[in-house]
Amino acid sequence: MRRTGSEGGVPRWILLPAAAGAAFVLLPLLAIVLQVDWRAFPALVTSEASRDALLLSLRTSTASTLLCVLLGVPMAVALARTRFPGQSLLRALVLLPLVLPPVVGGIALLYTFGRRGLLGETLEVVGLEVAFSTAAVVMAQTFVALPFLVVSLEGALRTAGHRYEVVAASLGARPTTVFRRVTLPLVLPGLLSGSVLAFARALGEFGATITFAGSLQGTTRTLPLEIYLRRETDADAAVALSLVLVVVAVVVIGTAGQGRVRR
Amino acid sequence: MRRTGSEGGVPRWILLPAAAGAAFVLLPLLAIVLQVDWRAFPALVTSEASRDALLLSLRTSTASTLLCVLLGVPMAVALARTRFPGQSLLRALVLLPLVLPPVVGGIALLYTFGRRGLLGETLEVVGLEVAFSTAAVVMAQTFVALPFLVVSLEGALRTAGHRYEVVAASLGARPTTVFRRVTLPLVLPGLLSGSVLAFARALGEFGATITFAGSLQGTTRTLPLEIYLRRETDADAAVALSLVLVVVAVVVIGTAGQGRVRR
Amino acid sequence: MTFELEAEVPERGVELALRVAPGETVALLGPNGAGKSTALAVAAGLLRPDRGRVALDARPLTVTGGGGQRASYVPPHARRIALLAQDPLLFPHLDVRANVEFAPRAQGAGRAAAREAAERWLTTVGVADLADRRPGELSGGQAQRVALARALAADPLLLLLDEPMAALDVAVTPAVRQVLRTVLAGRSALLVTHDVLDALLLADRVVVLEDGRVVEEGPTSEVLSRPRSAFAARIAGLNILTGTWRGGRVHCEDGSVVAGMSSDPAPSDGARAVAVFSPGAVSVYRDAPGGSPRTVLRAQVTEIEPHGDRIRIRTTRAAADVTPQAAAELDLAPGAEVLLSVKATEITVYPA
Amino acid sequence: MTFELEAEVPERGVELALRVAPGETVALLGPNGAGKSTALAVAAGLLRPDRGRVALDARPLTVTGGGGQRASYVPPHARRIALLAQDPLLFPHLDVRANVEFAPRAQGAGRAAAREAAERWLTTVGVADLADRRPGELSGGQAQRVALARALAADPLLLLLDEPMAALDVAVTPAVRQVLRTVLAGRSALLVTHDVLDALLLADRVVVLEDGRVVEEGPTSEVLSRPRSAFAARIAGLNILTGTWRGGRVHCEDGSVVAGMSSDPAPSDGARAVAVFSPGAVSVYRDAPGGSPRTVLRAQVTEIEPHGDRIRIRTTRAAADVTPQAAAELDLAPGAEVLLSVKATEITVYPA
Amino acid sequence: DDAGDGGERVLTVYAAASLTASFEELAERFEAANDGVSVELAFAGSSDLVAQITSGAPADVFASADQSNMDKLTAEGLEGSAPEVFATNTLQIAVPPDNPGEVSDLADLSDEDLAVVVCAPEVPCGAAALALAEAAGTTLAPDSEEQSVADVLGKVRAGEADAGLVYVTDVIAAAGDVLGIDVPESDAVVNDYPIATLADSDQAELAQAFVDLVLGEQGQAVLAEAGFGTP
Ligand SMILES: Nc1ncnc2c1ncn2[C@@H]1O[C@H](COP(=O)(O)OP(=O)(O)OP(=O)(O)O)[C@@H](O)[C@H]1O
Ligand SMILES: Nc1ncnc2c1ncn2[C@@H]1O[C@H](COP(=O)(O)OP(=O)(O)OP(=O)(O)O)[C@@H](O)[C@H]1O
Ligand SMILES: [Mg+2]
Ligand SMILES: [Mg+2]
Repeated sequence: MRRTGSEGGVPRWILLPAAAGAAFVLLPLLAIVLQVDWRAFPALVTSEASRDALLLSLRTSTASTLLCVLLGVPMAVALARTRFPGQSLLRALVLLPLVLPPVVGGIALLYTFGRRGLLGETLEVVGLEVAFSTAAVVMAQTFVALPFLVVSLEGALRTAGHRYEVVAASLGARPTTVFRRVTLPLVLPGLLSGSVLAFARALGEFGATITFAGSLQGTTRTLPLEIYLRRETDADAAVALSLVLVVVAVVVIGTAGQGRVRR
Repeated sequence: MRRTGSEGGVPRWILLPAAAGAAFVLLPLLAIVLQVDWRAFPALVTSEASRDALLLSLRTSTASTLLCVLLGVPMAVALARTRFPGQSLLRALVLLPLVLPPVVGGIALLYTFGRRGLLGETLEVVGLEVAFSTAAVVMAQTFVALPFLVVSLEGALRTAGHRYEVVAASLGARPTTVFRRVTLPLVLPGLLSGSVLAFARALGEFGATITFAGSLQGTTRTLPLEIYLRRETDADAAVALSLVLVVVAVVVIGTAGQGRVRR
Repeated sequence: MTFELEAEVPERGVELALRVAPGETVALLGPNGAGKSTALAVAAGLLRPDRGRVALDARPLTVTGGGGQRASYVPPHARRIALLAQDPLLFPHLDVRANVEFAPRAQGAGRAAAREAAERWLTTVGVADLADRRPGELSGGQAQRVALARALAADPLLLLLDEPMAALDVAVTPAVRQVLRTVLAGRSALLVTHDVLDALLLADRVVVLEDGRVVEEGPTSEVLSRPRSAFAARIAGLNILTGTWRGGRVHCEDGSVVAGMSSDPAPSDGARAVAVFSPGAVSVYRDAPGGSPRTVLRAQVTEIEPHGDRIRIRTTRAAADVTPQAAAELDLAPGAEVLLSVKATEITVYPA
Repeated sequence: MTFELEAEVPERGVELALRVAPGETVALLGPNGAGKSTALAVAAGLLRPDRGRVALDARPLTVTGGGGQRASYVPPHARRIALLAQDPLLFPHLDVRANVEFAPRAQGAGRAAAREAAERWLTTVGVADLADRRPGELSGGQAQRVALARALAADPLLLLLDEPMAALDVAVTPAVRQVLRTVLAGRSALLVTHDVLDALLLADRVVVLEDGRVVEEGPTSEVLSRPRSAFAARIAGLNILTGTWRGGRVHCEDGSVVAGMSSDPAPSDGARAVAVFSPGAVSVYRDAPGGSPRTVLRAQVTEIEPHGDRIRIRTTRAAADVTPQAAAELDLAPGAEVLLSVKATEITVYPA
Repeated sequence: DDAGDGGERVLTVYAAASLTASFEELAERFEAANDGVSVELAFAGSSDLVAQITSGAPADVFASADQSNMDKLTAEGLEGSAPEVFATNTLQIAVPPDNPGEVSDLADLSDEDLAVVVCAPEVPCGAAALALAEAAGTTLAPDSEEQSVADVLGKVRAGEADAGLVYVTDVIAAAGDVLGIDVPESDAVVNDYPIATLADSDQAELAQAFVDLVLGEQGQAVLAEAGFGTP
């Protein structure tokens, strides 16, 4: 038994611009793949620097995605489900890292968490020094990726509405229970795609990282930094490394997509 | 008369991480504002180069957001509302520009639409030379921003479900009518936030632009490129210009937010 | 456990006061849009009235400020009031069993206890075999039954039921009604229904709403046998005419005069009075009847429908039950002009 | 315009065939989950059966392949079949008027014509004053009326109505039923309902579904006066006992023997037969009655409810209508053991 | 090239980002001297510029910040005139104005406890830093190997780093935000800036005129003011 609303529901002509859009994205990817020097590829990709960079990227992106979820979910819920004066200004401000050129974001982070930044001394007293550490990479990635999660989750929360939350409350569930058992499961697709966006953004992050965290192999030099550096001497190597990033991304997005379809 | 589900519905403790997240984003912004040399600010911001860059940025970002909507809405609909073999692979591929370091994206675009690229000769025959023109800026921005629109819109489409579309079809509405009168209005919040994301991403785009379009004042040097350039010589100027970008962004996001709330 | 509610929601044209005594079941009757669901929403704390007060025993639940009162508001989950809304709204991400387990679990019951409660309530409403389904895979009636089980499993102090049986089939309705009777017996409840049988069987008292106002309330049997409002008469299947009591008769607005047996106490002269009579007491004529003086009303037929072994003729003034033969002889069709006559002995008149 | 439907949807346990003659209204009756909404969804093209065929006149709408047939599928919008589903699903972003205008506009009507049609249908269902509201601001019954108006405005060849009056109040139900009678008169329609009155007043023929299968069909009055299925008997308010016809009596599974007047043609010996009798013909005793030989059934009281001026006693075997006095004397309560006796002359027996 | 309207001739100059200030001034002078000519300047990292020119970017002149990127261009045969070195640059230690690390010479940069940043060996300034350390007989202990000089300078300016190795011109451009400490061995590691016209230019004469301006007296004066050495 199949429902329709699949083929039946979509106007045919829509497939034309959809295909054009897909081609616009896919052709450059194809062009890159065609450009890769496959003989040199294995050596390039398995070099120590590349492996360090890839592992660091995966570790930091995962950490910052987690941080994004921990901070971003509450932010999205607060934005979508409460009302307070100045809310739309706050929303706009919170989304700012979206537009801030990443390098400027890095400068801002330096001014804030750097040794001489707003909080630098406070942090130093506590014994925390983030400068040139992996923690700084995670912070930079979180800073740029957080708004992605917040925006997509807030949209999902608004689309889902809060009728089910109301029902749950009337059944005696405390707000925390409602949040855990109703709100979160209901917006799971939105949370998933938001997390994918955040992970992707963190994985590709360059400007804020180099500005705030620096670039030292194994500590702060993530894959994008490695790619940029390689590019100075060997554009083909950079392209080959990019391909690695692409494959990682396809795996991540594909997995998340699976999860979404299963629901 | 007020509904609850506003204050009533959200667990109190959630405001704590939400505030922490907001602080994490807002403090660096504050740090930047504190850093701006307000005396030099007017001169900096109104210089010809700055104005050119700002105008170019606004023009190209608007154009590429439009392109994203034209291509991305059909793509999101096709991904969310049809089923075909290889769909999740296609989704993952289409979302790739999300993770591709922008410079690599720019290289890919050069490999495709550049003079020596895949389509370069074809385009040249038609008399089109896109690389290093304003059109190239728009293409670079569209390439990186498109997935943002697609992801958030697809999420919204899935969350909204297609029950209303089914009803509309059973009332005799052709797919195109359903699309225009039901699907689009229903996911308007998702489309709006997707467009904001796309616009923001286009506005902040740097790497792909400098690689594929170059950096020529008035033609291809957008505000982020201008900021980057200024940073080489005068970091304060870069920060001041960033502030302009931030203000533009606040206005755009704020306006879109208004539109969403009104609904 | 006395429940009291006073609420003004001008946006919806609602302004009413209700009271549910300990252990009492009150039926809320009224036309579509009368404000029944609104009243339940205010009771459950899902809607804050502009002005009003909701209290369970001495415990204030919703108090809008003003008039010397301190404003206060107990959130829905802390009220121990469960609402079965008009729309089942089963949680789409949970299966049927988990939906019913939700309330016990939320209230701190253990896994086993919650499962046991779910099993029991699902069996009670007759859908135990659907426990593993997702809500999206249920029929309309099945979903409503699950929603009912879910609300019952919440074991509240006050139960609010909004048309709990609207989508149930005739085969299961009596059984579910029986279940509700047991469940509601020891419990305070507010029940919205469009079915007179629900009111009769389940409610101790009925409150009739019209246009957001309480137009009538009282013990079920009394309201349904001696309705004062048009809607109560309609739901009780009785005819009602309102007018002024003058010279031992009811003078209606349209000039017709109704003679009837006045109740004890009789209405005072010049006061508003209602005349109530059953459709079975009405005779229908095409031409003016002779004989003993009766109340005669001029009316137009609006609907004709079977009613048990008789035919119910609805007209612009009153309904009449006639035999199929009579209906055939009179050759009645919607739009036909008829005269309705009722013997004075069949009409009860009492103060409005 | 003959409508034919044959469908197997194993996932929902549905396998049925239906036919609607030109201009005919067919009522689909059956318990919750019987497959009524599923049948409508297949007809509207919202659900593709695993195997089946849907056709309007000679025009195939859904044909699953196999058996020499070419698979084909006409999308919902091109079928000229309108569906009023069980859930109103008004477009939340359009106001009430725009919701009703939707179908005319989608079918190419001009702005003015669509508005005129919307005005007309909204007036017909009695919610013209709500035209400017958003669906979120309607009560349950109001939303259902708007959904009805929206479906009617689609002016289809075949109209599918899924419980169109479930949430309506008693004051408006007769009027809406009247409207439907007019609307359905010249049109083919499939009507799902749980109300026997709808079937009686609106349908030419009824089809009874149980567990996804057609268990009975025929002209309305025939099915409701001589039901062969338990559900049809239940909805008609009649008692039904099934068994084997042997020696001029019906032998039920539980050993009881029912004597009755056999219909013409009588069932053949050894064949399945049904005995049908009205609750009014049943007498209730606590101890075995003496007197002329009668059918006596041993049963347990399950529910007691008022029924007009009598009391309906539902038992495990059959329902009985007794006077309030008799009920009081018998001191009946759910769970009580009783004996039911029915005079043979009151029982009609016919082949199952 | 059609970037200019109204019959104006447009000369497009691709120059390394570190030349921004100097070339903006030279462009103005060139426009003043040549009626009806406007100079479009495109600044970016030298390698970016080479990649663009290779991909068909419409440039007339290319000024690189190092020899190797110019070599990439000549390898493709895209140069119009033979590249000529027009400026040199040497390294300096940059420290925050209050010099918190009390850095005085190159040897201090091998102190593990100091936050030291240099360019990565892959980029020209990093290669130069490496060579400088070798010449001075020390090993640097960097906390970060940055992508570009601007990144190094940014960290020092923000006080995040105690010291960094940058070009003299960068310290001058930072105008007091950082303090420059001369390294005696720096003369051993001189970075050359070559310039050339491009083969694809359709106004070779004008391009050559600009190159001549840069190589000439005026050009050298402007460059010297920015801290560049003369070849
Ligand atoms: N969210 C809302 N906003 C504004 N008005 C509303 C809203 N919901 C309902 N109304 C209006 O308030 C009035 C009372 O609605 P309510 O839902 O309480 O009626 P009801 O008695 O439950 O009717 P029904 O029998 O149809 O369910 C109606 O006129 C309705 O149109
Ligand atoms: N989406 C679905 N997926 C799987 N099974 C379903 C789905 N929808 C309904 N069913 C099942 O199919 C059967 C028929 O359902 P259907 O909705 O047709 O019943 P119905 O006769 O309309 O009942 P009701 O009177 O309760 O509306 C039921 O057993 C139901 O649980
Ligand atoms: Mg209601
Ligand atoms: Mg159904």
